[in-house]
Amino acid sequence: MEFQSCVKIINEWDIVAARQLGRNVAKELGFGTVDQARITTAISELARNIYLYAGQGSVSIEKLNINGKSGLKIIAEDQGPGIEDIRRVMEDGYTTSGGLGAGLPGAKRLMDDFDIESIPGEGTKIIATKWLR
Amino acid sequence: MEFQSCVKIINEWDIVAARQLGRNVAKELGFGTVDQARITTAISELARNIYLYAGQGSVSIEKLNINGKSGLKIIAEDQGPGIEDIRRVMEDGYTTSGGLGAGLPGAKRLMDDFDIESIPGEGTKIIATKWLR
Amino acid sequence: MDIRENMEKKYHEALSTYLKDQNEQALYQGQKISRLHIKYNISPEEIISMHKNNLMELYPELPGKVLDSFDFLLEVMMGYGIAYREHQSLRHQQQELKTEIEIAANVQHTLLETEIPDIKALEIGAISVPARQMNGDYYHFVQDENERIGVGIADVIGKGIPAALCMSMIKYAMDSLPEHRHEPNSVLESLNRVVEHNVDPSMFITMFYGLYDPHDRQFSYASAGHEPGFYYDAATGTFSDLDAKGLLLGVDKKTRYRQYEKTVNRGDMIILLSDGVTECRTNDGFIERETLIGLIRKNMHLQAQEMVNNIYKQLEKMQNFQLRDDFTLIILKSNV
Amino acid sequence: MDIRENMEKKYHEALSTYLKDQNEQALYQGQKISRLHIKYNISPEEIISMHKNNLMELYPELPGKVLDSFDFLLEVMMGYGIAYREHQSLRHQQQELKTEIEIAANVQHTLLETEIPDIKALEIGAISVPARQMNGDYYHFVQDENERIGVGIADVIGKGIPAALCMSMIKYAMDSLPEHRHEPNSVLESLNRVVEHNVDPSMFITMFYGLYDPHDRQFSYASAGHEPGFYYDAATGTFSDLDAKGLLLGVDKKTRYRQYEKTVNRGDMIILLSDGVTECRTNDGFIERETLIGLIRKNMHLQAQEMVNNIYKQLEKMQNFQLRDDFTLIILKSNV
Ligand SMILES: [Mn+2]
Ligand SMILES: [Mn+2]
Ligand SMILES: [Mn+2]
Ligand SMILES: [Mn+2]
Repeated sequence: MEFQSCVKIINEWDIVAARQLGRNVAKELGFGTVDQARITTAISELARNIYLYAGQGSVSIEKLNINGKSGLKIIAEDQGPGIEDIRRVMEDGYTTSGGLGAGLPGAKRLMDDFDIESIPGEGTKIIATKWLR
Repeated sequence: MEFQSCVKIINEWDIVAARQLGRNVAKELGFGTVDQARITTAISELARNIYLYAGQGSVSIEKLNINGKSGLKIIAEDQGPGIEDIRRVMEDGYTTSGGLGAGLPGAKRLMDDFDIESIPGEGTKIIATKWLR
Repeated sequence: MDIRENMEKKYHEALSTYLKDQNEQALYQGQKISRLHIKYNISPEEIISMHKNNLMELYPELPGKVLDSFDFLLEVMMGYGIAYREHQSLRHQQQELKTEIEIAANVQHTLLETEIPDIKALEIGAISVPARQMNGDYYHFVQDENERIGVGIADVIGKGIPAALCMSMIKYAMDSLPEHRHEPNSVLESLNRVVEHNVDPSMFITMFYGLYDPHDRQFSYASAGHEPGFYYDAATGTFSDLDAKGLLLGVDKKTRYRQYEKTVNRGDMIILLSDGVTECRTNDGFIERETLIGLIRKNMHLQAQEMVNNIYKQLEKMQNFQLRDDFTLIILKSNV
Repeated sequence: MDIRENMEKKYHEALSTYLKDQNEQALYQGQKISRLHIKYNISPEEIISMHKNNLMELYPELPGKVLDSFDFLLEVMMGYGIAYREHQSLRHQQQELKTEIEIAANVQHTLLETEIPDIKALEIGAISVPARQMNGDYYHFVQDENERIGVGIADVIGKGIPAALCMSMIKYAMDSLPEHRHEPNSVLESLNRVVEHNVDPSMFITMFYGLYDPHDRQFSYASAGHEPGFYYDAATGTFSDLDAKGLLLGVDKKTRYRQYEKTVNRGDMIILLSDGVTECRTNDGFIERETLIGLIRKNMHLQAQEMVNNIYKQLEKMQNFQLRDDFTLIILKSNV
């Protein structure tokens, strides 16, 4: 790990700070503008998910360099209520429903890898990665 | 009926002529640019459908004025092979499939009314209308 | 050159052509580009980015703010980009589900198959068409050792997969009726117990069961709340309702059914149907039972199977090829 | 002000703010606008049009060609607009289908319900979980007048709705077996005839049937190509496969099944399962039957029902909560 940076998500403006952090790192790593926007949107959705459903948590951004491949990793963590039925939350049709946030499936679609771990009552940890092509 | 104008569809460039005709009439009737583009796209799909599947046919454009409501009617006719299973052709999922043309369901979505009559072996007639709001 | 670069090049060419001469031809190229980009999964936010790059190249002296405005547009387009990606995957899922239901419909078709008895005394026609892919109507013929012919027609309240699942039960229940007990009232009574025992209390089934005995030309029948059929009396040339009273299957396990009798004369017809036939909705509203009688009369000169086929086709057309309910029609025509 | 005007106004405000000061805060507003526009069904081609109108207003001296370029962009966006509209309607359809399948799964649940017999000699635990919503596995208990307990477990080759439909047949066929004919080989032989007769030749069913007689503690069993269960011998503390040979149901209507016998001693266990239990795929590949035996041992101190529940939970977790096949596990534990 070369670099990790973290934003606490407590109020809505922290979402903007997390976006800014992600966009800066993406730019530094050499991602193009479209990919910058995708990464930023994914961060935004994850941070918003924390803000709306967990109350508070954190978003960390990590630069990756594995076997010569560069990438950006987002880690979104909270100690909120957790997700009872992960399969259901990740289902299609939730993404753009009700306008209440493209949410997790949307973020997943914008990134290359997406892992979610959640224990009801204990919290949720999401790790999403995008590789530089 | 105030006005009717017709383009024969024999080769691909006739599709362009049908589009042009439709766009002009739409403009005259006072449709905004977005609706002009929608009407033109619908005409394009219908004309293309004739060109690809029936070989030849015609697209007519009619100005409507019913109870003070203005509108534009597209009539696409051919004596081609006709459609065996209309229900299936109009199903979702056909629209953007294979890139082989947004086709009929796409055209339907862009217009207000859409009627299709087809007799296998005899031909197809499609009437689509858009009302000025 | 990879696909994306190729798409960028095509976009550039078509846009340049359009800017040279803003004609319809060039816009038609735009539509073709759109189709091509979708085919290669280029998402809408990429289109915005391509557009911006092209403008920068074509008009180097463009105000910086105009270029900035594209960054905002791209941000707004991201939501549409997500919806677009979801659309691709939904389409795939939908296709899979459809295939699964199609297979299930085939399985159902094999499961529910019934052979139409071939006897001289009676000409029989039967058709059953589901409104969606799976059928919640069912008909069944059986011939016993005394040449008596049993005919059952049933309709689950509801359509689609749940109804089809229920109906498979009726089929097995009928299959396992003892051979010697085909009296209509006792058939309905035993099926009623099966339904009451196995099916969710919110599911009901209507059913009509009739038994024709070629030796004395008696038709005995009973109904569990099923849509009444018609009886055609050849001697007078008139149609009447084939009324029969009885509670739906599955309401009360102790229900008893009354049995009715009719002597069938040469040329008489027994017409059995599900409510999908009478509740056929045309542009002028639901058809009347009179309309149906008219249709039957018009086709009476045909063979029983041709009759039901023709009547179905005519009713299908009258409702613009959109069945609102499963459709089942059976005609028994006496030759003796 | 109608929704569209309201959306235009919001777009205008957010874009103007962004152009004043290109910061992340303003782009975040862009994302919110995106969500809002999608909520109100504004299609992507309208966004392009709004953007153009805004630029015209903000920069009246913009080169005409730049404005023209938006007409081209709008044309390209039309294809995405159609896909977007299709997406809205697909989502709706998908929701309806899901609801229908959910109802069907409930109907199936009621249809297939079986009561676990309560006798002193035997402690019984059973669990059956479908991989998708509908179950293509089935188990069935029956107790005859001599207190003998019949247990059947079956698996249709295949999953989902078609499998579920097939399975409903087995259930009725079992229900209508004559009370006095629960010998495992004759049960399989008569079910085999039902399957052969009613089911499409491409559909097969594997099944295991066992009969336990508490009076002589004999367990007799037969198998139609079903995944072998386990037998736990309490005296030696060892597990062995409950092997039995036999052809799948539905292959040949004349198939005969061989019947096997075992004397069940105190503390012995009979473990029956479907291949969904053994074909559980973890990150390290399929589990071994050894792993399963390990799990059973670990839970052996529990009540039979708790055992099967726990084993299911542990296997579910091992395969990341993604069942690849329907899962059915039954444990019979002798108390005498
Ligand atoms: Mn029904
Ligand atoms: Mn009905
Ligand atoms: Mn199976
Ligand atoms: Mn299996």
